[in-house]
Amino acid sequence: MLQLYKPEDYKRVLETALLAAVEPLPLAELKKLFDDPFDDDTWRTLLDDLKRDWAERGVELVQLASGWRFQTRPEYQVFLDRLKNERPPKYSRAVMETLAIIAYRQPVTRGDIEDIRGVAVSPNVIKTLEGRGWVDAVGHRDSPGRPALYATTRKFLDDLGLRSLSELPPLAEIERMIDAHSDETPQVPAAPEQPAGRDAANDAGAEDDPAQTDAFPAAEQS
Amino acid sequence: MLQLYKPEDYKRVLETALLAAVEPLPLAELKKLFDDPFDDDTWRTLLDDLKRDWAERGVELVQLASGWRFQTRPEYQVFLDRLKNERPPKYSRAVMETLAIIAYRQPVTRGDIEDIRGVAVSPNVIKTLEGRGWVDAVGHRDSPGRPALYATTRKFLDDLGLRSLSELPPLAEIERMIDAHSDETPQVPAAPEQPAGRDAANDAGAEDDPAQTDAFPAAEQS
Amino acid sequence: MTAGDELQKLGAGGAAAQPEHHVPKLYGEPLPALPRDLYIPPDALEVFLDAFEGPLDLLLYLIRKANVNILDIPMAPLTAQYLEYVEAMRRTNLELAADYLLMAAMLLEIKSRMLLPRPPKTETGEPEDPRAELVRRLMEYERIKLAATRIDALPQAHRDHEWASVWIAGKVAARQPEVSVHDLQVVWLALMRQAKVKQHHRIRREELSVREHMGLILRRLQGRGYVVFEDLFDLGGGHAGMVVSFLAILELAREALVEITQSEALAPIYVKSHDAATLQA
Repeated sequence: MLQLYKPEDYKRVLETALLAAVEPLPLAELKKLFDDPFDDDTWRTLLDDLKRDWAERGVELVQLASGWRFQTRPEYQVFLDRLKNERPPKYSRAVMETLAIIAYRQPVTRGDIEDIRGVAVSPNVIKTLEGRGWVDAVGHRDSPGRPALYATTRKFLDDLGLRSLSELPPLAEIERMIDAHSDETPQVPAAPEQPAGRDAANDAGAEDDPAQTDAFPAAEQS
Repeated sequence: MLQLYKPEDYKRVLETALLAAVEPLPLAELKKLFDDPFDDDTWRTLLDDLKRDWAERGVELVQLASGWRFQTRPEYQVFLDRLKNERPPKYSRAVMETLAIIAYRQPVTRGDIEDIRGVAVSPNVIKTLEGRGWVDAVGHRDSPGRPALYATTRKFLDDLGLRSLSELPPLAEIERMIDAHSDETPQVPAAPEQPAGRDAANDAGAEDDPAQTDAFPAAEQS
Repeated sequence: MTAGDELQKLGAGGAAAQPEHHVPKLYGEPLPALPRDLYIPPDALEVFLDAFEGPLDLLLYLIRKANVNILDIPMAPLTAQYLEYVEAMRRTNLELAADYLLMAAMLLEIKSRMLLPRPPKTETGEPEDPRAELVRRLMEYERIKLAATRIDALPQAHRDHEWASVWIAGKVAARQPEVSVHDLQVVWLALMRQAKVKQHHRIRREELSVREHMGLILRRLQGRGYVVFEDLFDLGGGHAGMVVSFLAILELAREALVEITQSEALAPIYVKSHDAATLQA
């Protein structure tokens, strides 16, 4: 068995384990690597040191919600994309707004999401987010129909490089942005830009609402 | 977009792509990374150079039939295994005792081992240790049956992190411990302790001492 | 006059009533530019509608475009303009989500309540503005809308970066039991307890290196016939090493594991293992 003597030796093992890991490794897991019971400060030093070793590389060591992991730097993505056969999904506004509502207002039901967005939420939108492993049902609200309550997952945080929900862009800051915008010019996106980003399939449910045909005459009367 | 000027820059991109790849990348695939049409010799140099960079690490760049990939070195496997949740396999008590006897009393024959353990030693026990490359036959004793003499190997020392057998826990210390114990409570025979950890098949002979059944009636008469 | 013009005029803070050389003001502040026209060609309507996520999104657009304070929405022109869009959509037979019509009804309701005289002040304070609920919803939706773009801007796995995933070479290899020196010590201790009863084996630490060399010498003798005595010494081990090797050879001889021969005094001493002896015999 490989003998570890110097700090360098330990760092090599740590680096190897982190490069080979298929998911982020929490400190408690990393501690299993060695018989020696290092204290947390020593571990911190070891990890910081390793992080520095990779500072000038295309891959970086990051700390995420569920632990430590090596990931490629965004500047290199343009090259990596050339090796990919399929492009990553570009989420529609419906999906991103639903995600934002779940992220900031969790746990929420589909009804809550519809209240905030002012439109029906297609089941596909939630399925898309569940399929990515970013949200899941964490329970049911004790109200008629016992609707499912959705919350974001640890994978959502990991995939977005966040250690906790508190690292989301703060809403207070967003409100300041809104105020700032109000003082200047209208910021609402120019109409022709929008349809390009839309995911037609995800929104189909909302647009095909059968209630629509009934509601139309009512509007005429008003 | 990241600009590539020096060979180092290209190597970084190549390294990043190979570290992120989930399967081996053939040269034809790697060529997609850069707009520059390098000839095969240049590619070979780039890859060999990268391989050298990783020569002292826990991960190595290898060329397989299906392409190039980074993979962990076998010496690091024992550490990676610790991160899996499954419990490590354990050697039976018979194997461990036999190993200890060979380590401390080498060279020894199977008969010597049986003398010390007080039970027959299954050939499988020695085969297990030989299969691990920890013991081997170094000769034969010139006595009836010419039994093989076993000793521990260099691999045994390496695997246990010893530079020589003299680094095994000193026996003088062990004997002091035994003496200390003997002074306190009677240590022999620690019947309840022993059978629990025992390899039943190998030790069956010892537990079925026929003398015991004979002794019983005698005790009743007294 | 279209509802759009009406909203613009209102949004401009009654600028039309002022002499033309006056800078138009909005809520007392000078307006840098007049709000743009809201007219959208009918054939662009579908694309236009498609750009909105629902009635709240459309309303926000109209309000922001008219550059009016969201906390003081001019309900009449806004409602008129909104209804114009809904009507236009209906005329062009666009499929229209019920949510848009529901919003139309809500706007009309707010508008009509605004026309009624305000109820007298209650003990709890100001009576609620009929627009309050709409404003609250619009602001919450705008927050979320911006939050969504902020989240979308965060680096995202597989879009902006990949996970490093080095192949684990030993994945298929069966896992071997781990043995530590401590394990051996524990086992040996237990064995010695038993051995002590039988009054066996007095073993000293020094003997161990001798035993190690016994194995080494046997290994060296393996498959060979007579080996010159001197060749069995490991010169790299220093004096201690020489002594240990010598003791190991003597011990091997005592245990009849090797045969030591010398034809006459001062002649070379040869050592061979009994193993080799029999092989040659």
